[in-house]
Amino acid sequence: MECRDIINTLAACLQVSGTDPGLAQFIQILLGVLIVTMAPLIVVILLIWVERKFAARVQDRIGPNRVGPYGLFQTVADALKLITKEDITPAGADRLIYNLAPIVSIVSVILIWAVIPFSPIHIGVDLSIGALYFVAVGSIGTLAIMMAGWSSNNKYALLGAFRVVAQLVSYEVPMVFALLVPVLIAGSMSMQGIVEAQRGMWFVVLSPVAALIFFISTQAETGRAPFDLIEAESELVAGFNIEYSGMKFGLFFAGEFVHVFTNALLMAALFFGGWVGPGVDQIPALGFVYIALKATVFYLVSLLLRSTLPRVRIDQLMSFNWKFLVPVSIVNVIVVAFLLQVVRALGLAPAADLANDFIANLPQAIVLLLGSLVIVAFVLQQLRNFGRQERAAAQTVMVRKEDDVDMLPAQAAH
Amino acid sequence: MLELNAQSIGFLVFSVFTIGGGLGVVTSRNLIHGALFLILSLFGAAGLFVLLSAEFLAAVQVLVYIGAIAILIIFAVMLTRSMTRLSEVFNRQWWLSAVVAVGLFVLILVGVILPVFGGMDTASVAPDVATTVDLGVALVDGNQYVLPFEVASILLTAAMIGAIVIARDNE
Amino acid sequence: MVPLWMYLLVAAALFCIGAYGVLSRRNAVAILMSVELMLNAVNINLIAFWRYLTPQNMSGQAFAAFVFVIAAAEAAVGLAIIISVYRSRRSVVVEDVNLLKG
Amino acid sequence: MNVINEWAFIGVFVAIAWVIPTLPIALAAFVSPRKPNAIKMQTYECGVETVGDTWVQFKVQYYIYGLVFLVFDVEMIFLFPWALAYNRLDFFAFGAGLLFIFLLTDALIYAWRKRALEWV
Repeated sequence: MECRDIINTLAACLQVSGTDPGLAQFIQILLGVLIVTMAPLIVVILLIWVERKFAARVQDRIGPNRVGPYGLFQTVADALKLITKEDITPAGADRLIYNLAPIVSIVSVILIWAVIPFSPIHIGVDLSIGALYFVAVGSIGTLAIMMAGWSSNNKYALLGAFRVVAQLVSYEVPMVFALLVPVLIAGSMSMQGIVEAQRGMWFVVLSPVAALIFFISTQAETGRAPFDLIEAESELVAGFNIEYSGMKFGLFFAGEFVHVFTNALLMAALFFGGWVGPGVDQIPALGFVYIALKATVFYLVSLLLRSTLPRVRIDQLMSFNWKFLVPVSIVNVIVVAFLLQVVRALGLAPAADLANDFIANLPQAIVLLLGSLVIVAFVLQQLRNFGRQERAAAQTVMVRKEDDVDMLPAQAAH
Repeated sequence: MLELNAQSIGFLVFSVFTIGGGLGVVTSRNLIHGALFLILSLFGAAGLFVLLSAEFLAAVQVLVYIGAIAILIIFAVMLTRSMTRLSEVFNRQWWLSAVVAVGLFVLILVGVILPVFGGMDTASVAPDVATTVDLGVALVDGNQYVLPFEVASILLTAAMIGAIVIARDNE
Repeated sequence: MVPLWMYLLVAAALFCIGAYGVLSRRNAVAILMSVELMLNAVNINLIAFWRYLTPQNMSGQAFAAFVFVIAAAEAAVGLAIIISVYRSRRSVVVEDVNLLKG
Repeated sequence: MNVINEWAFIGVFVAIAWVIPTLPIALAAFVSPRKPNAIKMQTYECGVETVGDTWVQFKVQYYIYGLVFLVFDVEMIFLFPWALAYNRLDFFAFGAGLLFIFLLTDALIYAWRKRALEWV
């Protein structure tokens, strides 16, 4: 290893100046870690402002505009407020777990940032199992909610936690199936490998169905509208975090905000080419701009969804997942796998030396895209039939379904 | 003695997690604490997997055990209200069990570990290992694991159907 | 690298702790968690032997993957049985579940 | 960076990621007022006095969802290596994967037919 530039070969540079090799390596790792862990926390301060402004504009309000120019410092003021608020631990709470839960919740999100590729050379660490890593650490967040709900010693918190956990684990299934598609096409689980494989063609072209399912299920994973049963105020008072106050409550929210943007980044990296863009090989730093632009688009779409759509009912939420998303995602994986074999058998796959060429990727892309369109057409047909049946049934039976009556704790405990 | 580097430090830390978590599981009165100790133990084991270059299995360990099995256990604890009303944690033969467990440990120590005990020479261990891609190839290779691969699927199907039949109340 | 016997020692300790839990706990869920510990000890052993003895061959990892399947199936069905028993007997203490005793 | 270094990065990352969110909580513990009283510490349940034990019994449906999720999660142990190696596999491997997914879809269809996926 030689000392080229200070950021990527810091250890080598330190060794040149006479530091112990082991220590030099450690310092390099520590610095990298600090940069990557700080990034989401700095970004979140901006994100909260963006979110509030955006939601306000959608709803024809002004949004924060008092603290600093355009209300930019509102988040700082809020953070100060949260820190100085009294922190209440309810009687009978399990103190250790109660305090640990918000930390675990935000840690599970921050850990995802370790494998997000920002440019050809800037990535926390390019694990060979990166795609599985982020699903695995993401699933720790579920645990945090369970811990929070249980340790609060509150019926509504526990009930909310149960619901949320059921929602999160359910939507993880289609998410992972959608994630299989990029792995299948790229033949790699490392995040850089997946992004590199999109130099010729973005995966969203090859499998728009997978991209859509991934987007919907990650949206549900964050617990944002229309899937915000986490904060179903009308039924659960406030859900699993009802007993939390002050900074601990703030951490749950910060975690949620970071999670939304993290999902947008993952969406950009997995399906929209990540840092791929013109001139990125000459100036790697351009990768930051490309991925940030792409991620911002998804972030804004998800904000738009949040501020416009109404909340779904929990039975609809579960039916939508298990009877729609999961079957479609399974069929999608099978179709993509089948078409990849067909493409290879027909010799339409791009040659190894032309993998980065747009034209060489076209035949494969067209075949796979047609497969996706067939899936979409079939699904739409099925939905139309289903809708017709539902309307027919609704006309004969004009009885409205009771909403979740059995969910009240009084009745749940017989 | 053990050379102090990133690997050995990691090994010590993860061993403490694994065994400490295990002790927590068998001794804790509160079952939710027990489940969280189980998670700690499994997390430590995932760390050991990483040190043994089985990264894929480490990720799977976190995904399946911590993300799914632990959640299922917590659900079951809640569904059965097992935390309350149980005054005695251990049964009457607990001392006998302890004797059996220690005896088992001694047996393993003498039979399996003693023959290789004290050897610190790891130079002969191959540095490069098979990757997850090889695992994928082996799983669907007609001469290797394709049959267990399908049987695993049947087992999971059977387990899921069986568990649904058992767990639902048919009132 | 850490020598093989250290991994075996950790796995053996974990296995015996699990065995103790299975034999001595009264609560069925706790017994199930102890079984998970034992399966996990098996996995550590499998992977340690794979790494040190046959790292070029996938068999160790493949076996460990199948152990995962067994562990998951065991947890799923075992917990379902516990829930079912609780429903009929209002108890998860294994000594109370003696339906099959003559 | 070699493999162990990569994971050393993750190890340090986990450690630091725990420290950072702990800092504001610790800071808040010093800065914020603390005047607990019995009413304030009460469990907040719609302003009404808490009735009975918190550990009320829950419906088994939660467990069923967790169960189906577990099965699909375990399936990923096999499907990810399969997908990873897919570029160098032939139609036989596709068939094996198809059969594997198909067998599990059976379980899903069973659950669907038995109305085990309904939120009742």
